[in-house]
Parts: sequence; structure tokens; C-alpha cells
Amino acid sequence: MDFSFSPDQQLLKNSARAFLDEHAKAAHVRALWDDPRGESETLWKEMAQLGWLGLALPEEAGGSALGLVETAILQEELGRAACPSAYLPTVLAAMAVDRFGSAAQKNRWLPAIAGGSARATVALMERELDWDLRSVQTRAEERGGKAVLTGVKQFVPWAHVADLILVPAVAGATVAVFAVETSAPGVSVTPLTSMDPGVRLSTVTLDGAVATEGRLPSGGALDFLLQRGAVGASAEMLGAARRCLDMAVDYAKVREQFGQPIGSFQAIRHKCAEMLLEVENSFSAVYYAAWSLENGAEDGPLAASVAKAYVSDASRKVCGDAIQVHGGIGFTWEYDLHLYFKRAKALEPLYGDADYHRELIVRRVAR
Amino acid sequence: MDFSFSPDQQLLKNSARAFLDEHAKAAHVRALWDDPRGESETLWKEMAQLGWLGLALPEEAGGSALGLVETAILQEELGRAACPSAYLPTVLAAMAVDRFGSAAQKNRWLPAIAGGSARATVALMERELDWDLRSVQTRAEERGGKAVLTGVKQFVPWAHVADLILVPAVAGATVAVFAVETSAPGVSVTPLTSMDPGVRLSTVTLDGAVATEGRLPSGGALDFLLQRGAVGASAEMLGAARRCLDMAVDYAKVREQFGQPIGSFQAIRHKCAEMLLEVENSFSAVYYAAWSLENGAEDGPLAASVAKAYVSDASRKVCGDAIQVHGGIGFTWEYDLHLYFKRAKALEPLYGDADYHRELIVRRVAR
Amino acid sequence: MDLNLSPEDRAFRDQTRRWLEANVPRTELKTLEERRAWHRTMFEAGYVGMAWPKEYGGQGATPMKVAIVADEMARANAPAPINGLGIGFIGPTIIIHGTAAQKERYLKKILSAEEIWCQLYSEPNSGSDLASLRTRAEDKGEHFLVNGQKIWTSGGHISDWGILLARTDPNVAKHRGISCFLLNMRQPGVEVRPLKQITGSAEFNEVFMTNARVEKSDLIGRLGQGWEIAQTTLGFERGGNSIARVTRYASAFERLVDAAKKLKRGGKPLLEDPLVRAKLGRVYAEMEVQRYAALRVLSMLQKGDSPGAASSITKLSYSEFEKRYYELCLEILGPYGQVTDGGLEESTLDVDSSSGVRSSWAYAFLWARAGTIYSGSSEIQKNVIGERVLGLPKEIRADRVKS
Amino acid sequence: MDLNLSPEDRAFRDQTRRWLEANVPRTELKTLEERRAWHRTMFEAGYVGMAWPKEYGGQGATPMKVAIVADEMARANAPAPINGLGIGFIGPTIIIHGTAAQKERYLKKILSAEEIWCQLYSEPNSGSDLASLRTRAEDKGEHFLVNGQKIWTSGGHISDWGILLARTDPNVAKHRGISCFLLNMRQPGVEVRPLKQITGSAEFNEVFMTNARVEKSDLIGRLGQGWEIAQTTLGFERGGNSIARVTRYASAFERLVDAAKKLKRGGKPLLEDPLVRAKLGRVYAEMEVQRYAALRVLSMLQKGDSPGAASSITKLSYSEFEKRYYELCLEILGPYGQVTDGGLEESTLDVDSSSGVRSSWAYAFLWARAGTIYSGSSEIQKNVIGERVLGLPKEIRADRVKS
Repeated sequence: MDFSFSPDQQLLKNSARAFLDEHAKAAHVRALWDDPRGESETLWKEMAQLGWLGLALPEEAGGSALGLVETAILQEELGRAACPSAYLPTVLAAMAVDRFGSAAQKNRWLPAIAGGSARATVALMERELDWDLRSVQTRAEERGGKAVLTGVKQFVPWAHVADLILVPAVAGATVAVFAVETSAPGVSVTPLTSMDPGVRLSTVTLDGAVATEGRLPSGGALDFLLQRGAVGASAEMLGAARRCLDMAVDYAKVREQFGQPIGSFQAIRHKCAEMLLEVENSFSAVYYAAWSLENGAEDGPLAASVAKAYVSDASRKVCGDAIQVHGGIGFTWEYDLHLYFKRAKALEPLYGDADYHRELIVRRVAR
Repeated sequence: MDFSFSPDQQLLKNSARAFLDEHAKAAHVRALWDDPRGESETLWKEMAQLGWLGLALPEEAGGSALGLVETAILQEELGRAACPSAYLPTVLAAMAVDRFGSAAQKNRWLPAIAGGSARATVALMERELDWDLRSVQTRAEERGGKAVLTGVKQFVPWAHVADLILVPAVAGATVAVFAVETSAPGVSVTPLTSMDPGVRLSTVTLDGAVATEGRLPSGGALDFLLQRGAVGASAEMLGAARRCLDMAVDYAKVREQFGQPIGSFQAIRHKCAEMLLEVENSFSAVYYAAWSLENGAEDGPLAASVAKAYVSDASRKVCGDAIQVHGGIGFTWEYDLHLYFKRAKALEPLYGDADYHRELIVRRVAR
Repeated sequence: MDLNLSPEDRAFRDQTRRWLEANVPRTELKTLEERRAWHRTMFEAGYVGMAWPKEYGGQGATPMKVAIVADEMARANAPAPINGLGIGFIGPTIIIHGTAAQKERYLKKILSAEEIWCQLYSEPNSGSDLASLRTRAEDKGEHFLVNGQKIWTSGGHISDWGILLARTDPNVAKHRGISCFLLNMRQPGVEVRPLKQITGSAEFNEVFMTNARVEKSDLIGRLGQGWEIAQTTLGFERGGNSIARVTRYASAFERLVDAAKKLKRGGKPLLEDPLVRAKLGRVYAEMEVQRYAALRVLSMLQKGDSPGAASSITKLSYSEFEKRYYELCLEILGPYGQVTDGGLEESTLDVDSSSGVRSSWAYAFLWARAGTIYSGSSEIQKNVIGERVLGLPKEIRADRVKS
Repeated sequence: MDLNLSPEDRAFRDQTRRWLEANVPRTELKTLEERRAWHRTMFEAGYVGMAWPKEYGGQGATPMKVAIVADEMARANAPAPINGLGIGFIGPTIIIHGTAAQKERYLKKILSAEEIWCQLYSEPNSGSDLASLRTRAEDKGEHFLVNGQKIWTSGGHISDWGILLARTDPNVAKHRGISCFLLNMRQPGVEVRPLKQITGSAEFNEVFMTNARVEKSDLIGRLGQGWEIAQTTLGFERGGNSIARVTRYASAFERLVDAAKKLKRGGKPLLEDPLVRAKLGRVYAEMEVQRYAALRVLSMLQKGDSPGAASSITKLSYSEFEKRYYELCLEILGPYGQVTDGGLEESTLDVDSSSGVRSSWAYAFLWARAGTIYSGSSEIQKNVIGERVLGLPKEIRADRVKS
């Protein structure tokens, strides 16, 4: 039993940190916040070259055949940088295609995604504030061997830059997940403006949009997306929280009031201690879940819900307390703290909020 | 608009404090904890002489025709002393008889209660963990003009010393409240042992017990009992919390660690400040509710639920934090803190817990 | 104890309500001139500076009447009169500590908003520890020369005058070297820059003073009395607005319930979701308690007792509540609560944030983070409560150890 | 990262589980002799003092094996071996700091529980501030004479020996004047009184020492080395039991779910009440995170890294969780959760409190209050984390200012 990173995993983490410190500085993030597209093509291509996009994809697709732990490591670092990028939904969709997709779908998408020429996303919500199967209203009708989709998806991350969207839809008695190209007729994407411009969300309207050949099987695929999406979001929230903690601690060491560093006041030091506790527990939750899902452990799905439920609350507390520790300066736009605060906040209600995952937990453990 | 006590009210508070400091010392409370009966006949008689038992009853019944604010003042002081006594359920039942009872019932009970020769209580719970009308299973059947009751009531406070129990029961289409004498055949009372021996609870089994002539009208009487019981319990919890706060602050002033009084450490001083905040807010909630109910203000019932919902949580936090401020000594049986801690805890789930009252609030404000 | 409004106050409330219904501008006030005009209308109707003594153009109104007007304005969603700081505490400061000439020169124009005022207290390095401020005011014989930087100045960009704390004697203990001045903002030595918040808008300014000039006649009180003056006046108004504040929370709550009716989960409105109901019940209970507490403070003020250090309890209580409140709102609304533009109608619910700005849930949520920081952070309030209300021993602090 | 048990550890776990199934006493152990007998059975099976080096009768077992045994015992609800403190850290202390003679004299009898040990550290006036302890040990030539009072001594009434911290030099800085001794509890000068808790039972004792005698040969380490010794050994075992602790939480959770199935509201089991479900989900998530965190610490110990000051995070985390946990249990169970005797079957649910005592919800709830106080209160843990883990500047404290 070994809960620590392997040398390779540590290496990956360090290089990711170094890369993002250089290419995803707060200044870059702010520039992308103001950018209509909201993400950087250059950065995306560099991620592809670094092998990040194919990290968990098979070698024949140009990937590195690594797993969720490595993916979570990158997601934590991306969250730490509040990096605006379609990384999370893209790799999530890619893993689903790899797991459930047809040969044609794999050939069409996996190399393109690993190579950085395609982006993808998943449409897990509709108008209802719900992540449950029951909330899927979008319908898929069979027409001439093709699935034709009609419905509206809400809060689809990075849909406006995605080439492929995985769309859960009611197909007869079951809910299946379909692959829709954004270029297909009948697909329209309307971007929203949200508190964190680093996570761009859109409303996706499907008006008789034709899905690509083949479908991802029901239930399983949706659970897969929700569970791995939850772990990915938790990893990003963890990164954002860790960044806020680091900034708060550094500030508390140098900022002086009443003739002493504020970190020497119990009110501040104890707050920082509580923040560290939450960050460390969040780390345990994220990587336990990533490892368990990857290795098909019995409690993998449970651990995914535990991580999202726990880290959603923990990162909110940590990032909020960091503002309080900073005082006024932490409330200013020029200071970078809010970039990470808002990133954690943006991910709280995505891929299932804490309440929903707590309900999933009870469904699993209290029958 | 005047939110402060009148001179008479302040006088009542001061005399109650003085009386209980003398006659309900911690030593007395501990003695009553070990007493099989759990309360003091002498103390009860003295309360009667002081006019406490008839405080809110009409003069013709030997009462003082005062109101809920005065009653809450006494209940706060009783809570502050963690005084083991049937005061709360007795005056609650008496007020209901006064408001809803027949002339015969009033003549039979009010002077006896005001004079200290009778005790009463209310049976608001059954086997279900619920305070709602819907949970009432006890049935009342009409036999020869008399109501015959069958059912089991749970957690009835001080039933083992009560002469009269107010019992909600299903009578045809509605739920009415009946008055049952504990001496009546078919009434059996089984005491429980609970965390706070200062609030004695019993299971009351009604096996064809004949109610006294007359019934208290449906709905209204049950709401009346729940609302006024909630305010009374909140007042007691407030008193217990205030006592815990006072003890914590006094201790923090004198207890030294690391060469200085612990109250000079922010961790302790800030905790005490938060405790004071909760106590002050609880005070506002209790007396606003008492005054509003007494004066038939439109938001009286709402305020009663607000008080119970707020003070249940607040007193739990305050009493718990007081133990933490004290450290080890606060965890010992010999130290008195736990008397008040347990009193607040015992009242949390009585007369509707915080969750139930929050639900009642939403029913009132969000239609 | 009697929580009813007196007949007189009830009549005043009804009359105020009628007046507001008749006079509140139907459209949002955009320009400074429009806001000045609205201010003048309220002033002429006697709703501005009511608490001021008659001899200075006020009406010596009771705290209750003042609170009633603030509350009715919140209820009617009326724009605040401009020059709030000038009327709320700068004018009163001049009334208490100013010279006859100063009163003559400034008070009338504060009331009429002919001249708008701001506060120049906080500095980048003096947040909680205000007494450590560094802005210098040098005595140049017939005037003072001011150099330094101030921050968190609201309305700085539209202000004609500012009340300034500056150090006049660097050689005495830090509290004792501070003096209080009236600074003309309309001079070359004063530069005002907007300070953008995490909300994305700039409710505050930074003010840079480079050889700015203050007339000798614009010193308030004695040299070195600045700290004392700031202390006596910082407390002004706290409590007075708290009823109105709760009324604003309540109108946000109505909008929250509306949203909970429109948004659905499992085919049912969120309002029927027991978890949502539990959260609604929780915030409503806390909100009501804020209202009861505000009434209690008001009743104290009515009797002429000042809450004193206990006002720290009020500040701590509402600011921490407000933070929890909007966190719970965003919990309930999910991603809808974070959308600022382009979403469904559900996602563009207008609320009145406690900054008074009509805006999105996201704005109100972010703005609420300021409440536990400005004018004495929660940590400072807890220190005050512990020391001055509970009488706990002073903490051991570097600046105390040294002295 | 690999969270699977090694094949060897899995085999060891299965074997341990089988052994416990076969050997755990079916009836509650009442007398000290019954407990000694069970201890001996476990000792002979090699499940006691596993972590001790082979030369002292242990097996130098890995932290994982030690944790597996603790975990399986919790799972099997097995009574703890007696003499936990002696085996957990007093023995190891003697192994590290003791003389050959001391090892020879004491270690074997600790393992076999022939002699039972307790810890004599805390004093009424030295809780968080242990270094201020006042118990004196005077050098009388060929022995020491001990006078003073100790508190929070668990198992004091059944102990034959105690490890004692006492002041041997009042004239040096407070940490440096303390020495560590082995005290014979079976002598006239030592009086042990039970210390009743708010739980109503007495898990601890007070120990009064009046001219108690300690042989020179029973000084551990050097004179004045006591504080250092206490520091090195206080950390022992923390983390080692944390998996087992979570397993006990989990068995309490199962009982909570059983209760939520039996108790009803609105005609339905509590388990179907969404608010109850939300609370169950919350505690279960937190409980699992405690388990993950415990595995992380264990994996660190496996590698021979000591968590050091970071073990304060573990202590703070589980003790604060346990408090929230049982508060939530009582919230869910309402008055049923507070009944200690005579209620319905629902109201007499047995749980294993973390004190190891099989008892009521009320007991577990009350006992949980001790967790954030003993062996370093939460406030102390946060100080340690802030200073030693986060590297925040030391706080300014009277005892530091003076020195």
C-alpha cells in the first residue's frame, strides 16, 4: 500500500507546475478572461505536445496509456493556475469514447484529441437543476439508421470551442449517450457569461441534430462521465484551494499589523491551520477516488462522490477564508486571489453538486 | 417601540435569579438528578407562593394575568439554573386549558395549578419522530358521551408527576386535544432515563383511558401548544447558554496557561465573542417571539418557529464551546458546566426540533 | 417591552410610504445630476439629515424616524440620497468637533449635496491597524502640506471634500500623533483612481495626495486629537441602517423564492425540494433574528443609550450572516446563480445587493465578502467584543509589549 | 501510488480475521483477571507489542501489520488488550531511553501485562501548558521523594507502575527542570481516586503523590531530560490506530442506518427523509475522508517517514469530525438518541464509542467532547500546525516575552 506519487507521477507534477508557472501566469489568465474565445490555441497545442491531452488514451491513438491519477495531477495543477482551458471536458469525453465508443468513433476522435486538433465536451445538464438520469428530456429518434437529437442542454463547458459533444438523450426506454459534432446542422451554441470567465459555459440547442454513427451504451456511460467528471472537478478545486492557502500563508508571514506579522495572531494562524486541514483531506479524497476508479476498486464510484461532496465544501471554505486572511487587498480585482476563488466556485455546481453526490453516497451505502 | 424589560419585568427577573441562586444551586440540581422523583415538592410549593405557576393565568383562578414575556423571563432563569421542574409543561398546559378549555376544566385545574397542588403536561410526540398532526395515531372514541383514548405517547415531560396530561388524539376527521387525568384507569406511565435527568421523560400508554368532560378544539390547540412550548423551551435553552457563556468568560479571565490568562489568547477570546453573539441573538429571538405571540401579532407563530430553530442551534454551539474553553475540567462530572450543557441538549428535540420548525417557517413565508 | 410602533411613528411610516410611492424615480438614476436632483427632492421633503439638530438644518428626528425612512426606502427600492457619508457622519463630526466658522462654511452644503464628501482614513498598510497610518500633514505656517495615499475611499471620484486623518507628529505614540482635517479634493495635489473589486466594478477609490494643501482653518479639533475624533464618529449610524439592511435581505429572499418556484428538479419546483426548504428555512430564521436584533438596538438608541462597543456585535452578526446568506443562495441556485449574462430568465434574477446596487446573484455573493472586512474585520470586532464587552484580558501584542 | 494491500498483508489480514473469529471472547470481559487472560491469549498469538523490536519480545512488525490488527479487532469488536499505554508508548520509551537494567526489569512484564502501566503527565494547572507542571521530585541521596498531583490518568486504579514527569530543578527555565521517572504505584505515598466524567463514568483518575519514593535506578534518561523524552514519545502510535478508529465510526454508522430504518416520520422510515439522507451523506463522506487520510499517514509510516508535526492535522481532523459526527447522530435520532435507559428498542441502540466502551448514543456523543481537549486541544494542534507545518511566525506570548 503506497499513497504517495511514484517518481514518474512526481515528475509529471513538477513539470506541469513549471510549465503552467511559465505559460499560465495570472497575467495570461486575465488576458484569456477578456478574450472572446476564452482559451488559447497555442497553449492547447503545447498541452498536446506535452502529451497531456492523450495522457489517458491508448498508445495506438497517440496517447500515453496512463490513468486517472496522472490526469488528476494535471487537473490539480490546472486548477492551481486557474488556467482557462477545455482540458477537463475534453479528456473526460475522450476517456468515454475510448471506453464505450465504436471503432469508428475512436478512430475519428481519439488521435485528433490527443494531437490537439480537436476539443470535446459533455452535456450533463438540461433546464432542470439536476444531474440525475430522470432529468434528461432530450430525445433521440431513429431516422434511417441515424439518431436524430432534439432538446436543450444547459451549462455545457467550452461547447463554443468543442468539435464534439457527448449528449445523453432518451432513446426509447433508456437514456443513451450520443456523440454530436458541433458542426452538424441543427446544433447551435449560445455562450453565457458567468462569474468565472475561465470556465466558459454555453447553452446547446439540438434541433434535429444528427448524431455520429454509433452510440455509447446507456446508464454506464452517464455514470462514467459523472464520476470521472466529479473527480476531475475535485482535482481542479483542490488545486485552486491549495493556491489560495499558499497565498494566504505567504501573506500572513509578511503582512504586519499592530507591529507584528498577522500570521502570529491566533485568529489568522488557526484559520490557516484549518485551511491546511481541508486541503490535505481534499488531497486524500481526490487521489483515493482517482486511483480507485482507475483500478476498478469496488468503492471507486463511492469515492468519486465522496471527493466531489467533500472538496466542493472544503475548497469553498479555504478560498473564502483566504480572502478573509488577506483583508481588503484580497477583495481587489488587481490581486490574483479571486482568480482561484472563482475557479473553485465555478466547479462547485458542475458534475453534480455536493448535495447530489451526498444523495448518491447514501444510495450506495444505506440500502 | 421598546424592546427592553419594564421595571416590573426586570424586578421579576432579578427576584427569580435571587430565588434560584438560593434554592436551585447546582448542589440541589445534582440531588434532584439522583432523586427517583426528580423534582422537589418544596420548591414547587415555593414557586406557587411566588406566583410563578399562575403567572399567566387569570386572577379569578388565583393567577397574576401576566403574559408570555414574564413566563419566558422565568423560563430563562430556570434554564440558567438547569432547575429540574415540571414548570414548562405545567404552565403550557394551563395556558391551553385557560384558552381552550371548558368552564368545568378551568375550574377543576387552573386554581389547583396556580396554587401548586397540581402539575400538568402535554403529550406532543408518539412513536414516530415527528411533531406534525399527521403523526398522531392515538384514537379517541365516543362512548356514552365520554371520549375514550387509546394509544401510546412518547417522551412526555414529567408525566410521572403530572396530574393532568393534554393528549392530542384523532377524533373522527380531526385531531383534538383531550384532557386526561393520570389517575384515570387505563393510563400507565413508564419513566425513561435520559441524558439530562433534569428533564424527566416518560412513555404514556392510554388503554381505553376516559378523558375528562369537554375537549380542546382541534388544530388550534395543538398549534398553540407547539408554538408556546417552542418559545418556552427556547427561553430555557437561552438561560442555559447564558450560564455556560458566563462560566466560560469567568474561567477565561482567571485560568492561566503559558503565563497568561487564556482569555488573552485570540482563540479563546474570539470563541467567547461568538458565544456572546449567539446568546444576544437568542435573547432577541426568544423575547420577540414571546411578545408577538402574547400580543397576537401576525408574525407571532412565525417568530415562535424562528426562535426554536435559531436557539436550538445557538445554544448547542454556545454550551459546547463553553466545554472547549474550559478544557479538561469542563469535561468532569464535579464541575457544573455539564448541567447546563445537558439541559440545552435535552430541549433541542422537544416541542419540535430545528429542522421541523425551519419547515414550518418555509410553509409560512414561501407559498 | 412593547414592540408596537407608537401611533405617531406608524403615522409617520404611512406618510413616508405614501410620499415614496409618489416620488421614487421610476427609472434608474444614471448621471450625477439625476442623483443630485433626487437628493434635493428628498431633502426638501425633509428626509435627508433628519437626525441633525434643527439649528443646522436637520430636524432632530428620533432614531426610530430615521430608521423608518431608511426602511421604507429599502422597501420601495428607492435610490439612496447622494452624499451618504457626509450626512451620516462627516456632518455630525463637524457639528460635534467643528468651529463655528467650519459649521457655517460646510454643513448646509452637505445637506443639500451641493458639496459631496468622502472619507480618507484607511491606508494600504493600515487596515485593521488604522492608528499606524503614514499620511503626513506638515505645518507650513499658514497651511498644512499633505503627502500620502488613502484607499477604500467610496465616492472619491465624485467628492468635493474629504475628511482626512493624517500624522502631524511622528514623535509621539502612534495614536497621539494623528490629526483630523477637511481636505479640498478639487486641487492638483489630489489624484483619485478607481479601485476595481472582485465584483468587477469599482465601488471604491484610491486617493493619492502629493503636496496637497489644507488650510489651517480646516483642522478639526486640536492637533493630535484626530484619533479621538475618529473613534467618536466611527460609531455613528451603525444600527441606524440595520432595519433597512434586513429589509433588503428580505426582498432578496422573495426573489430567491421566486427562483425556487421557477427552477425545477425531478419535475418539481425547487421550492418543493426538502433540502432547498431546509436551507430557505435556515436563512429566513437567521434573517428574522437579524431584524429582531436591529429592533433591539433601535429601541436602545431611542432611549438615548448608545450601544457602544456592543455595536461590534451588530456588525459581526450581520456581516457574517450576509456571507452565509448569499453562499446559501448560490448553493440553491447552482450554476444559475453564477451566470451574469446571457442565461435563461431564471439565471438573470435581479437582487439588491447590500451595496445597494441592483445586480446579479453573483455580484451580491461577491460583494458580501467585503462585509466581514471593511470598517473593522470580523477578527477586530471579536477582539473588541472580547475586551470591551466581555472584559476579557487584553491580548499580548508587539505594539503593547514595546510601549 | 498503489492503494492495494500487498499479498503478504492481505494474507496476514485474513489470518488475523480468522484468528479473531475463533478467539474473541463471546461475553463481555468484566473482571481485571478476565481482561488479563484475554491479553495473554493475544500476546501468545503474537498480536501484542508487534511493533517492538524482536530482542525485547516484539516482532518488529510493520506499521501496516500493526494497523491491520487494530483494524480487524475493531471490525470484530474485540476487547482491547489491557496495558495499552505500556505497550503503546511506555515500553517504547524505555526501549529508547532506558538503561539495560530498566529494560531487563520492565519490558517483559509490560508485554505480558503482568504489570500494568499508566501515564502521569498532566496536572490540574498544567493542561495545554504541560511544561508548567509542579510535581516535585527531590533528590534524597539514594532515592527521589515525589510530591504533587496528577490528573487524566487512565487506568490509574489498576496500574502497578506509572511513567512520571516531575520537576527536579525549579531554578532553570521551565522545560529544562523536568525529569522522567518510573513510579511504583503500589506504595503508601500514592493515592488514586476515580475522576468521573460528564459521561457519568470514570475513565480517568486523579493521582496524589505524598512523599512517594522513586529509586535512583528508576530515573529515565538524564536529570532534566524529561521534557525531551516526553516530546519524543508523545507522538508514538498517533496515526497507527486511525484506521481502526474509522472502522469503529463505520460500525456506528451501520447502527445509525439501522435506527433510521426503524424510526419513522410521516409514516415512512427516517432513511427516506431527504434531510436525514443529506446528513447521513455528509457524515459518511467525512468519515471516508478520515479513512483515506489515515491510509495516507499509514503509507508514510510504512516508508519509515514519521509524520512529525503533521500528525497534529490527523488529531485535529478526527477529533473535530467525531464531535460533528455524534452531534449529527443525535440530530437524526432526536430524543431517541438521548435516552440511556427504559426507552423503546429504537432508543437503546448499542454503539461503540471511540472510548471503546459499548454504550448508548448519548455516551458516545458526550465522550466525543473529550477528543478535542485531551492530548493537545484543538487550539494547541492549530498552533502546532501554524508554526511547525506552515512556518507561520511564533505568537507573542507572556512566557516568551519574559524570557
